[in-house]
Amino acid sequence: MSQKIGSVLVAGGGIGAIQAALDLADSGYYVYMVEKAASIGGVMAQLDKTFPTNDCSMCIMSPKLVEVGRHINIELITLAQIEDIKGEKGNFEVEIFQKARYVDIDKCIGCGACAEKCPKKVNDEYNAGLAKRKAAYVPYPQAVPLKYTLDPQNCIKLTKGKCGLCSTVCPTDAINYEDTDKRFTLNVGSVILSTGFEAFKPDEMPYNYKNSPDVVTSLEFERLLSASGPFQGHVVRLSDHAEPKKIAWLQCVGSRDINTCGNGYCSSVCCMYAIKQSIIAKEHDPGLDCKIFYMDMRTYGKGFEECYNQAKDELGVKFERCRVHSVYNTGTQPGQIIEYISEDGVKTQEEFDIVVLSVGMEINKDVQEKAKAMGIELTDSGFCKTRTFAPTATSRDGIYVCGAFQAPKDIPQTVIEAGSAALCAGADISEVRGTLAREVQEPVIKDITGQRPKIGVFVCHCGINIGGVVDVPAVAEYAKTLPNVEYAEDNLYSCSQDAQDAIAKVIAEKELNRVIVAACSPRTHEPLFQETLLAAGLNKYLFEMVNIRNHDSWVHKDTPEKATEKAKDQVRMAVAKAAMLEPLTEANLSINQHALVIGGGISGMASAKALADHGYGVTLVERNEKLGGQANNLFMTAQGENIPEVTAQMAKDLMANEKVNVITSCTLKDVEGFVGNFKATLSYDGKEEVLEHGVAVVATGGAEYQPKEYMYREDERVLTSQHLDKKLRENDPSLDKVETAVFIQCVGSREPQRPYCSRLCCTHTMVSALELKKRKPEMSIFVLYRDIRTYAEKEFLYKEARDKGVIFIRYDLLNKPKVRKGSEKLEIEVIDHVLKRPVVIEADLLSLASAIVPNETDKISQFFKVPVNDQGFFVEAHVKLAPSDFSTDGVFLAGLAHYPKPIDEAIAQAQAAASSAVTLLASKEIATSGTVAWVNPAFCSGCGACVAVCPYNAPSIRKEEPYKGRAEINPVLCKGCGACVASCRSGALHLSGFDESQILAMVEEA
Amino acid sequence: MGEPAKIRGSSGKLSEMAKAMVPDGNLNACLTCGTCSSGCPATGLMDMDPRKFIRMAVLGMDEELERHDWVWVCTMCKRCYDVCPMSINIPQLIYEVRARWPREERPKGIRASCDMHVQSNGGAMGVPFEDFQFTVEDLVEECREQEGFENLEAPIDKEGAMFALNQNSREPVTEPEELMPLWKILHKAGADWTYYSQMWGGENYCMFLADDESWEMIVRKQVDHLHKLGIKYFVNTECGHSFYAIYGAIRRFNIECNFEFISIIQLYAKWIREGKLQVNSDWNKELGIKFTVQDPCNIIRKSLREEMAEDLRFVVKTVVGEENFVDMTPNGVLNYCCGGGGGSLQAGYNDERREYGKIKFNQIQQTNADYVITPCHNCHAQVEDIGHHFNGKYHTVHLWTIICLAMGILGENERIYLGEDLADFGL
Amino acid sequence: MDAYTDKIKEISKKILSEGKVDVVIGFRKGTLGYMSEPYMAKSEKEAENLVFDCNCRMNLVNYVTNRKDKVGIVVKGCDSRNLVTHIIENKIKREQLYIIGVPCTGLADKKALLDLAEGEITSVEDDNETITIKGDGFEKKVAKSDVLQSNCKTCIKRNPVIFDELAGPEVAELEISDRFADVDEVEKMSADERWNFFGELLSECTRCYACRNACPLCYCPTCFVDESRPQWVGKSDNETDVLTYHFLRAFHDAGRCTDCGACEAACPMDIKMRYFTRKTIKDCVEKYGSEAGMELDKRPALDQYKINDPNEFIK
Amino acid sequence: MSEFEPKIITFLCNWCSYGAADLAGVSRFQYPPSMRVIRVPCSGRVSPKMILSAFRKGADGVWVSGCHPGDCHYISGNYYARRKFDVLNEMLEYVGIEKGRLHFSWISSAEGVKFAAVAKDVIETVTKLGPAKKFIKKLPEVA
Repeated sequence: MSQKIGSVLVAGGGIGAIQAALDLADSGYYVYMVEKAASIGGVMAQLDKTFPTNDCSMCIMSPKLVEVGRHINIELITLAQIEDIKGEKGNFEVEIFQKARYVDIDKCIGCGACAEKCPKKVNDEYNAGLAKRKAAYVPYPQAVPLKYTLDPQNCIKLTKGKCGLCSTVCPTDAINYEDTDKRFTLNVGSVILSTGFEAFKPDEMPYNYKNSPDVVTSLEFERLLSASGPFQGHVVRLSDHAEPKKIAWLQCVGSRDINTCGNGYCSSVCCMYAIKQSIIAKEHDPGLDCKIFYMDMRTYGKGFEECYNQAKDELGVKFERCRVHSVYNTGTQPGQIIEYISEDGVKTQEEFDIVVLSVGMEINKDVQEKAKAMGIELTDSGFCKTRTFAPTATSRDGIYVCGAFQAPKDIPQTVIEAGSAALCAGADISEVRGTLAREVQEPVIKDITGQRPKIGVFVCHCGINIGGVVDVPAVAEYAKTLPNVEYAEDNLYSCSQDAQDAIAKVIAEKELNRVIVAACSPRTHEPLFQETLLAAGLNKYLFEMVNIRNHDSWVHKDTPEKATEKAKDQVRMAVAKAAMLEPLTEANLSINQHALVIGGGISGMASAKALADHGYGVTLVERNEKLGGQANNLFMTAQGENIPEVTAQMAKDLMANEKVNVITSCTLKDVEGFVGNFKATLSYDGKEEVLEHGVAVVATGGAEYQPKEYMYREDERVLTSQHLDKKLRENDPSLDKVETAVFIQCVGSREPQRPYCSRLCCTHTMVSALELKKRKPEMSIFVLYRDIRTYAEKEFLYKEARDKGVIFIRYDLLNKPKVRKGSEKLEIEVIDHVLKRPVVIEADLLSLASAIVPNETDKISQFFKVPVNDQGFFVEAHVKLAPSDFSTDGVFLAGLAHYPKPIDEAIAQAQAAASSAVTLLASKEIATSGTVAWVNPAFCSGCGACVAVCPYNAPSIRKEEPYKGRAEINPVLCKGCGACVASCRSGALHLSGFDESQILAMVEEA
Repeated sequence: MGEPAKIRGSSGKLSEMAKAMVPDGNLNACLTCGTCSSGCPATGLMDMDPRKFIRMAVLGMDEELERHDWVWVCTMCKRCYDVCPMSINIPQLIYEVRARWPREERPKGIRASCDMHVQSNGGAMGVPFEDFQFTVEDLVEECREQEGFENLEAPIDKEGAMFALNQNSREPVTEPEELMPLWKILHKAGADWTYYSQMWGGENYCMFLADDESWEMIVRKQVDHLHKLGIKYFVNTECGHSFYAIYGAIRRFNIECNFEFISIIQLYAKWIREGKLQVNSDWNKELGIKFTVQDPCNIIRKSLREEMAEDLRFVVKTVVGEENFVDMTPNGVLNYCCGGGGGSLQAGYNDERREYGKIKFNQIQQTNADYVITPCHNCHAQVEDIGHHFNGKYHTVHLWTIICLAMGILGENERIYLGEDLADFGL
Repeated sequence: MDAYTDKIKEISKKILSEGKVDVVIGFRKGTLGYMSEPYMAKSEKEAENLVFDCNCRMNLVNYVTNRKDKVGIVVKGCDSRNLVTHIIENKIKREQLYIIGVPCTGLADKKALLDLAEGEITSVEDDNETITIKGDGFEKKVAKSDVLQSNCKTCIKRNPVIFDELAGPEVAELEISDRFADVDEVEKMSADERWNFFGELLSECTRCYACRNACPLCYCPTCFVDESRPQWVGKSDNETDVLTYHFLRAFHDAGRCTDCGACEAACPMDIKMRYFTRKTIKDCVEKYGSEAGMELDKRPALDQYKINDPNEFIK
Repeated sequence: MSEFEPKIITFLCNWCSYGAADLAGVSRFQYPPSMRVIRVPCSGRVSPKMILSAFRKGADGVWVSGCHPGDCHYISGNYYARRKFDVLNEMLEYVGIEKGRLHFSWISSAEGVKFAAVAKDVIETVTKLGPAKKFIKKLPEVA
């Protein structure tokens, strides 16, 4: 066996790849991130808002982008693709082909002079072709790396040998026309494929897309909606830039269609994004008429159904259940005509200003072919094949997959899988964890206590970016006149390596103990300068940055004198603050290396195993006698695995795992402490025991709702899905006698009292119905449904069920099926949705797809201070980007306790939760940030306002002396937002780095 | 809503039959998405639409369906099938249901035409070959009297000819002078062509009747005969269903051919491109008469698709001038059937046929065209009929008429479909 | 309200004797006939001194702040709401309290009484309908509604929201049609008029902090005006500093103030500082539907939020 | 037009509005140079004291900008801030500060355009009001 390598290659640069890379890099592995484009970000970077909460996509993503860009253990390889993978699990050789950038990434400072001068305009992919960019470009302003690229297809110099303007204006001589494509090999231990999807191209569809600019894809519309898009978020009809009055969305374009596009699967996300887009469009213009044409409304995720209901019932978005035949416009008129058949069967013609095609997801053909060539099995639709119980493992050992390459999915599911893939990729090489990851060298920091402030001010020209407008030398001269300023100078580029070295030298020579750089944005450059301070032996918090570029020279070009005034003012304000800066310490707190997993169902077991695979000790507590949870009651997965059998094997393996202590019939009595240092009181075998642990995974699961409707418990032929599973599992002879079986969907779900969709019941019903058909092909089977929600490739089960003769009849909430006892059989009456005629089915079996409800969550919620939603499901830290985390540090979430989900997704989430836990455990210590709140207890009144407003449970009221009854802040939990400080009436709370005194000093000098 | 119907699952005979007989015929696959009915001009007629039809079959409501008159109103234009996400061949299902009607109860107009065709061994109008031959010979004489056509020929059964022409019997029987423009075009293009004697009529009502046996027999006779003649191209003239009768039969009945089967429109386009047919739109520069064109479903959506639609537009634009051409929307493969297809002109459901045609009529009205060019007999008849019925002001013409008009070779007697504005033009 | 006195005594004696409390905080007759004063009864005997009448203007909740012992306390509706806020804000635990609730029919306005009096007032009697003012050589009867303290006219909760025992049957709550008429009046003025109005209002303020001292909400160890690091509000009677004091004090009470009127009653200069606090009450009610101290599990308005809170003022 | 150029103390949350100001710069959207920017971690960090101080100091206008509701980097900071700001804003107007001196906005880091537009709007409004005269603590003249 070859030697294992402690690094991982992550292919792709979208949110999945980012999450996987961060998880791995934070747990002690070196990560190569290989991205095809010039910068990372993927499709999420193009989105305006994200459903169902309408968060700004870029806002929530950009901190992650920056984190990747700065991570010491992530190496970004952009403009690159995998050519081949040789070797085996633990030791792969990956051949990489990297295209030339023609810009020296080390020299480029991202000033944009090249793009400004570049004469060649081309279609801007980031804006879905709706705007132009230059041939010298960064894909978008927040791009990571923020390094320019010459587009060789369009650059005049590279195509025709002329021009060369960019090279003449580049201040750092970064342009290199001689750059060449490269091939090289990377030696890694594991590989994760997160290559994402391509949006379906609707050119050949009968929707007038090719002919009219007013028919746009959803991605194009996303750019239209986006504030950073070509129309600054002002939605216009592209043909004449008029404001639209009516917009239509056509669903399933490039999905659920084996005829015109050949994509039989459901793309999983389009229903929600169409709703989101319609809501946002209506926000822009409340008078806008929005209509969504759809087949089945697939709002199956957490908060989705509520969002759908809100759009429909409160915001007036119209929903038309019809797939339209075609779209056309008449001659020279801009309006797009859609013909459809209304719900009551009337052929209708309606004109819209804009038609949005909700295009589905496809896997790039090239990616498909390469994957196949590397021995990675794909489904017929070109997605990466995985198995239920190993949801992110590809067919090739040691290579994992996450995101849309596995199946069409949304961001949270992608992030979950990224965690799962990272967990597995790391577990394969956990013995060599830390062998390749680099560690930050701890510099020697000078003690400045007792010293009077000696401030150094460095004012940057940024070439002509600042210097062209602001009188930089004058600002530097002015700085010298300010109190406490010991030294001031101007630099051409403060961020250049030589300037950094010079600053460090000056700090030493002049014995500076506070540093101010007046240059660009602290959001991008503060860490860089802080490193310079560290190199010079200064605490990094003794730094203040003044943004005289983005906030000054760039936006006040025409008033250079006033811009200079502003720069002086801002420098004066910074000097006032800097004089009050204190060195801040980042306290280290050791993390108990043991994990507690609460719940012994599939999710809990998978989490426990995942943690043990990484070498951590785990205690798994289960309240029942037996492990397995709901899985014990099920029969078969969509892929045909016998669930109880696999579950039993999982349980057996776990019991045998020496890293895992399984305690059944156990209840949790109490939990104290916080991240890294929890103490849980366990009660079992008639005794109580205190377990110390550093992290906890909450996997308390859910159960089947016990229906009160449809004669359940009144007639033994009426079963729930799980009850039918039992009969199937036990080969119950009564099933052989069934001539007609009926399934009713949404029993207890999507009702006013339980508005969410239970997500898995449609698929469950398909599997059960197909099994019945397999056992007895002549059996008549009817499924009474509201919307079929067999998302992604589960759609093929729906198709197969139809093909095999299962008949689907849709009902609505106002006309639910009626069940009664007939003379011999059960009689089920329902109105056929096409014929609008009542029909009666005489059945021998009625299976109710009953809702999934969460198990009791109150206690856990109290113990860990984690929130629960109206329906009793736990609320994750962030719907999109932290779906398996809690906002309480050190506590993680998986399985049905989060939301109903099928087994593969539960396992993925369990592994993702474990992955998050591993990143914490692997760091062994939590370094608190310097920027945290603290309490001056003498001033504290103990009113608890701070406790109330903090979402992270950082403040608490001291229970013991000294200062009993006064507040204290746990710096480990504090994120430094300052909400508590602003809420404190008595002046007891302070925020280091942004203290009231410091800010008031700035105000005073403004 | 009435009494609830008891339904059984997957036991409907029609549904089972469709699975066995119709390629793409698993009706169960239907998503009830409504795409078909959204795009179907027959939706709502007789309270039926394609989705409903399939649904009833799926639910086993065979009794109601088997004798539903709607099957004769549907023109099998395939606008539904073209975009059905589950690729369910609804028109073919309609055909199979037509076939399940007792033959004697199928619409008399269609049945009689089929019977006539079979009996006469010629065409649907029952005219024997001899009469056809006489008409042709007689007209050739008349034609040769015109300047420039002294050497015009219209041979029948000429062995080894490059092209064999599939002539709808309507012209020779009811308006023989309409034959001449086509001949002139062929002559001008220098084509080596021939008619043929066996089953000489191009039409095929047996197809509409869903009489597989007769449909196949007619086409096989034609094909066998053409094989004997040794022609290279079998050319369908300006008629949609006659095109599809052969195009479809070759596929449905696996008829082997050693010639290529094409449409005359392809030849028009080819000859114009090659310069063999010298025609332009100068004549209409000042007149500015507006033309639109009807895309026959049978030769466009159902068979030759976009390429054919482009060829057709190329020819029309060349002849009438791009600026004087106004397209209908939608058009090409998405075009609406005029309502004259599928045998509906003979089926006897005239009210429904006209209501169906109302969509086409409105489409034409929207173009404001003076003339509708209909390179199809059924389209021609239907478009003309709905024009009269709904008081349209347009004229309906064959493409050959306009080509000849543009070339300045349209004879005095060859203008029955032209309006007053062009009645004497260029004479 | 004089009728409550006996019941208060009775309850107080009982809980003191049973050891349920270490002290009962209530009122006793003051040296001036029109002012009752806070009193801490530590024994059954001392409980005899307890009274309740329309001169009990101090908010007794002020006296329970941070107490460690067991306390009996006499509270009106408004005070009880302060008690709720006190419990929420960890100033006292519910278990420490035995609450004697007074269904209140309103206090008499001190100034109104003095205006009516024709000499030194020796006693003020209140039968809930009529107030009888007695003094040397005079006795005057006046309808209680005519001499109500202004905050009592717009009282929304006369009955205590929490109590262990009531000193009498609950009284009907007031029906108020125009609760914030005073604030509305000011809001109708122009910006400059308002500026001048408040300048006038505060012109007499000497920053004696009687208002702060009377307020149960002002329990900070160090008030913001006394902070020194940084000292951002001057301690002088500079008009901006005076305004800052009243302004920010009111802001600090936003969502917590029950309009008990103790501040104004305590002011030696008769400054109507409730113009400030009542504005915050109005906004918290109108914007967030939040009344201070009504429920033990609802923190003050500014410690909470709703996703759909008013957003129109934000661009 | 008057010569008056207001000084507007601007508190921008680090994650959204400061980013928006950065983006406005990247996009070279021009607006007048009246703002003096103070970066804060979150709009929830902005205390009434800071805003009062700015007015007391003589600022002609104050502008506070944070993340859109739901976008807060710290989950809920801006929701609490919103209540504080609303009540404070009401009170300031109530005591006679002219409407239009104090501004609040939600601007996401992707909304460079909005940032520039709001900046212009704030400056224009404050300029129209003229120099601040109220709530200013006049310091004794330094000799």
